[in-house]
Amino acid sequence: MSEMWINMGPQHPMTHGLWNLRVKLDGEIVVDVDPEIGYLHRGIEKISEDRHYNEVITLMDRCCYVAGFSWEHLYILAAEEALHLAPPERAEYLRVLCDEFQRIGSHLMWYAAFVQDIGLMSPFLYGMRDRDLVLDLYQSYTGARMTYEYMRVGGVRNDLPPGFSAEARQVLDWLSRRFDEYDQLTLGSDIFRKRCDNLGILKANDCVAHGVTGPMLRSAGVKRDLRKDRPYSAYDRVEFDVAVADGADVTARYLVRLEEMRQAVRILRQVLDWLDKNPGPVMAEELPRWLGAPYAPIGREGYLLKRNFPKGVGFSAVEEPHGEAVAYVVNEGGEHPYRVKFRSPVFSNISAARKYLIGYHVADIPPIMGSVDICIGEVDR
Amino acid sequence: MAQELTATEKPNENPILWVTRPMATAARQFAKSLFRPSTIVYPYERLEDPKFRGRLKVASGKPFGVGQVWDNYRGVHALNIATCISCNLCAFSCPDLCIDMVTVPGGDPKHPKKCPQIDYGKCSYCGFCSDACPEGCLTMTTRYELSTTKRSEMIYSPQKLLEVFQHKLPMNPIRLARPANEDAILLEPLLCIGCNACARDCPTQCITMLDIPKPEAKPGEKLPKRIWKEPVVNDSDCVRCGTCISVCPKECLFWGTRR
Amino acid sequence: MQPDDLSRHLAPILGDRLIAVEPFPETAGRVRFRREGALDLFRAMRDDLGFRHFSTVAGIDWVDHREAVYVLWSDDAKQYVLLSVDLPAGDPRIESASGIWPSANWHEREAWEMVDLNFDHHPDLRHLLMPDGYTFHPLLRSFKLHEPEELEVKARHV
Amino acid sequence: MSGATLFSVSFDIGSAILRGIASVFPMPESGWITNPDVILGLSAVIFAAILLAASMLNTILLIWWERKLLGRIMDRRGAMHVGYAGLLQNFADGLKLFRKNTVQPREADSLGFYSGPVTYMVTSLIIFGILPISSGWNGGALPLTLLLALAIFSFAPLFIFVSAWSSNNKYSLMGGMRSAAQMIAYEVPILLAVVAVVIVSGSFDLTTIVYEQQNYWFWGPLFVALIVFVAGMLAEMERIPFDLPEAEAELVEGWNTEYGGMLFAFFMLADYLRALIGSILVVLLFLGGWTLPTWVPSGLTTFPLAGIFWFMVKTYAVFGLFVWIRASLPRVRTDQLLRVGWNRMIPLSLLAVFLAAVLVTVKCLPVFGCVPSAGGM
Amino acid sequence: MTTPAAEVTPPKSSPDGAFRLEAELPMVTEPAVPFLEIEALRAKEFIPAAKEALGALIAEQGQARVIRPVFNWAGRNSLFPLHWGLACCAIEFAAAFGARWDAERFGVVPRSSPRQCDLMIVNGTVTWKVAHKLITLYEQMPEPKWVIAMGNCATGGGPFRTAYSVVPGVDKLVPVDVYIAGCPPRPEAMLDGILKLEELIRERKE
Repeated sequence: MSEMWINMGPQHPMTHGLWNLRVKLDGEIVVDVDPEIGYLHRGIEKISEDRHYNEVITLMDRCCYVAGFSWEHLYILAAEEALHLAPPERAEYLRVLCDEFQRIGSHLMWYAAFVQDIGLMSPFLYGMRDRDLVLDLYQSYTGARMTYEYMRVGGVRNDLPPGFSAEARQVLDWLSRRFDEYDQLTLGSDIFRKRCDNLGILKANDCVAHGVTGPMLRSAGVKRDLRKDRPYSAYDRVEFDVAVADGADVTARYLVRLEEMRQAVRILRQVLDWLDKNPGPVMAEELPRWLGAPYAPIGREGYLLKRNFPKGVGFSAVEEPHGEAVAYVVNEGGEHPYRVKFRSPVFSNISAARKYLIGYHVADIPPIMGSVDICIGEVDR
Repeated sequence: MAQELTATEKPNENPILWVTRPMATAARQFAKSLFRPSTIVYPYERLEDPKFRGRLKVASGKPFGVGQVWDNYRGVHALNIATCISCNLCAFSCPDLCIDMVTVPGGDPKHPKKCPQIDYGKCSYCGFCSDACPEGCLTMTTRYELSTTKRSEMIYSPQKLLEVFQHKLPMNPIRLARPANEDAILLEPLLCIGCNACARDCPTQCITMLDIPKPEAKPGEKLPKRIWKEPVVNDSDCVRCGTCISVCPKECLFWGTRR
Repeated sequence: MQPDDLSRHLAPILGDRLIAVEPFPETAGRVRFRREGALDLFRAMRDDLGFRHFSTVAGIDWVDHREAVYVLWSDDAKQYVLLSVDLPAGDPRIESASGIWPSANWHEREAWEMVDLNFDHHPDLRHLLMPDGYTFHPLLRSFKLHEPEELEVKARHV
Repeated sequence: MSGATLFSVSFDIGSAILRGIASVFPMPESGWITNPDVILGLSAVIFAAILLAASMLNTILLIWWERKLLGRIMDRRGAMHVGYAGLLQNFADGLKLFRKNTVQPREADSLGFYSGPVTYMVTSLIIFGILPISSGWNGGALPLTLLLALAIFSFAPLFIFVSAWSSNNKYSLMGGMRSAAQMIAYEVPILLAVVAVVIVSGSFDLTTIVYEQQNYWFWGPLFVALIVFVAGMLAEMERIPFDLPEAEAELVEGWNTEYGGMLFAFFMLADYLRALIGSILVVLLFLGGWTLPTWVPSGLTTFPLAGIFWFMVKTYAVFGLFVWIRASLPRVRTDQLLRVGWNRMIPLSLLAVFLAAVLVTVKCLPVFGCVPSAGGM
Repeated sequence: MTTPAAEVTPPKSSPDGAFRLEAELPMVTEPAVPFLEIEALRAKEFIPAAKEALGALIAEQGQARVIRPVFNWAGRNSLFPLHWGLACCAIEFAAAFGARWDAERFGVVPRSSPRQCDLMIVNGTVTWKVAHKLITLYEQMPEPKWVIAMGNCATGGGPFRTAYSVVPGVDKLVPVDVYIAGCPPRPEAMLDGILKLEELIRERKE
């Protein structure tokens, strides 16, 4: 059979979202690929310009729907820098708590989707089941499972409910036992190793050149983690290791993500200890009136007097579960941000698809793309 | 830090038979879930039932739900029309513009009572409105089943929200404290014409019009044409809704810090 | 790495094409340059200063002119740096960075699509997020959003 | 071994019907009705109908069994709201698919598109006519039942490929090609493993093979052959880990991507028919068919239709093993599958044949017989 | 200065006793419904359906009227949704097929090929770029078919309805049978929508 182009997407079980991978096949071998995105472009950056600073948070949850907390955190850091505010320390710890729980939740979602790509059926259910426990924890203090609206400019919305810490610890114990079970189901099976070893190799040089970040980069042996290299919030006050592997293949990415979940459990235990000991305010004291969140009558109609508020530019970068996310917020003194720009890690990771897909079999596309951990919401924004 | 690189090496275990270990794990799970899988039989069992609340039971291998998951879940709003003061704050704070203030019976003809009508086809359940509600009359409940066959049934009028309130569902217990350095309504006296619009429309009736002395007209100077009254805002009653600012014809009220 | 280090290193290379290096919190600094020096600056950043990771390029429409902000990261210094260049609104052209950093390819496509920055010598400057044939540049300030036409539904219980 | 057989039952039904007709309409020229040939013909039809109904019922039950078992392994419940414990779920599925429109894609080859699923289904059904279920409960008592069954069983790739090619879809085509390659690759080891059984039992007749297992079931002495046979059957049945033709992750639904409605139901049914046949073959060749070991209490083997009961229990247990494998193993890749097929399975099956020959020559079979059985039911 | 921070204040007086603090709650034991009983819970629904069919047979003696309830029973109990994920709601869609909610209990099994589906759950924002693909997929599904608009984006554009690239409501593209509000709806809410659709199919008259 001669070479042929096939469209994998936008509706295809492999995509885990809404994008299109055009694949040129020679028999079963991939000769060329052309990823095509934009099917979920919702104009978040544009809508943000019409929204109040705190209202952008609702968009951030929906921007990356498996890592809402991380994107809230990203935006909040940039907005606070643009508005010259600083959160109290307890809020910083609470944000780290959110981030790390989100990392576990996102990686569990990834695990569930990834094992389905290589045909494992039951671990999908196990991953979703354990993820639901983490979501229950989110719900117990934010009030929602996926769209939290929890962080605010200048702090967080509310403190943890009583008894949260004990429950969170139970969930962490349960999860850390489950991680070993996951390993049994995947690494313990020879078929998995045969499928995933030496698959989708993207070496460190290519990773850096193509802007690939996150677990994909760390699986190539590059020890870059913004939580360590450029600590934000309370990350400089907790102990953890950066998970690195050196295979640069699908198995290595699997290992890195599993190790990150274990490290997240470790961080969370420290953070919970700190939160138990140090009660305090969770919202900054000196907030401008219209940022004093809950009671802010937001000047939709334009009759609120514009006040002279110092201009500023905010820049932040966080280590999202998928990789390095960057936000750039321009404050021109109004109630709305003048310009919001986000950098999504998966955006770059997909753009390098030509580097790690060509030469493999068509059956290898799902595991490789699964190991990239695609969240198309943040790619298209 | 004991280790620098944590996951450097792939565990290179040699499986005895290439299927045994995952199959053993699956069998273990099968044995656990044979008589009681972690499924919740939804229409008959509900997570918000008291029997699923309380402490987590993951230790027994039956993850069923965590603690007080449901008390602050953000579902459908409940509106207590009786205590609503028509301050518009919910509609202002809504990021999705899904709240309309509609007239409900009960107000006097001059000041019709307006209560929120919420379009659940637009609402993003962020809770900003219930956070903004100064009287606590608009809260979010744990009700989440909202499927309809008509788009129009998604718009909940105040009466329907009142029905939700009367069901007495668990409501979001988290109330946010008001910021201590909240701005107050300030007056630019030179612009004010004493028209009483702010006092008339204030939902909390915290504005009173006080008489001010009419100054003597100096020769050659014309006194401004106005009523010689001035609004005085009672800060402790004010909910900072901004209605007075919006109705002021002369734009003489503004936000500021009271010294 | 401090702004002074940056300017000390960049001034001989760029000359008057370097406007200033401003301090920027939590980064190595913010390099303002003229667009004629783009390629030299990029090359210097990557090869000499070790900023090998191209993070993103943000296009900002200031109505009278446009601004492109490049975000780079160095694994050695463990720092970000921002490169900012002003482009005239009538002719927002700048040299493409995708020859220096391959990852700039998609980011520049997006910037062209959204803010209408034209990248010279870009290998593949076509629509990325919007469908082909879309003629607007949505993130320009002149592009306004509006509420979709109201549904003809009314609440039943009013 | 006495009592009713399948054919005697259908013969009784047929003759009763005809005699009834003859007694109700006592016409002089109606003597042909009770002619033995007519009775025989009618009973053959009834026989076929019973077989069809039984195989269909079993297939549907098999799907239910798989769904429930998979559900439990996955820590959930599976279908449970339709009928008692979801027993009617698959009837609902079937009825719904029967009612749905069938869409033929433009530029699809209608002959292949429609004939593919039907022939796939029919060839799978034919095999049921020759499989013995209990002593006397089989259709054709041919001397070469085993060979015939395997021959018909291996028709399938042809029809799959025809229907895949006809539906004019790239995913279907790739799935069809994979299916053909994989089935052909695994035919050889399966046949060689069967040869081992044939060497030991000395017969191609399935009934004889079962009776040869009265003293010891073959799974002990022929363990290597069992492994090869089960692996090959997994590939033939296209189940995880060898479900490449339908690999959901990359080929949307494999070769039945373009099929909906009743044709899809045919594919689904035929798949599970083949799974049922595979399980039955494993039971017949290696697990002693309908016989039980002698040490079990005699009450367990003497109730009516005990043979069929135990046969079904074994079949469903073997299928449960397939489900267990499906729930816990990932899918292999095409080249790996073929490599395993040609490089591992064929040598392994040759080894099995060699071992069987050695065992027969040395006459040490009872030593390995794990379940001594005096048979006789 | 007093703290302006947000605080968790438990409700001062529970107006109706609906609030219960954690300490008062009973410990969760096993769910009360026994094992076999819970499996049989909805089996009872089949009996009315069968009765309905029989009653129609006796009353009407018309073939179509007899068969329709049976097929409606079959159709509503085996809804195969299209397996695709658009946006946030797709995650909750997946969670509904997870272990905790297990939509397969109702016979809902996602299929990847539109030819084998009879239910399209539009679980997320529909952009103009994907609109014609959505219509194609809808047209590829064989009759009878249904559409559920899951979540606010599919219902009316949700928070993104003002955006330049978003279709404000999937009902502008395909006919929608059931809307599920929520952002995103909980998995229970999705199941509730499917049950509502089953009620629709039960009264189907064609």
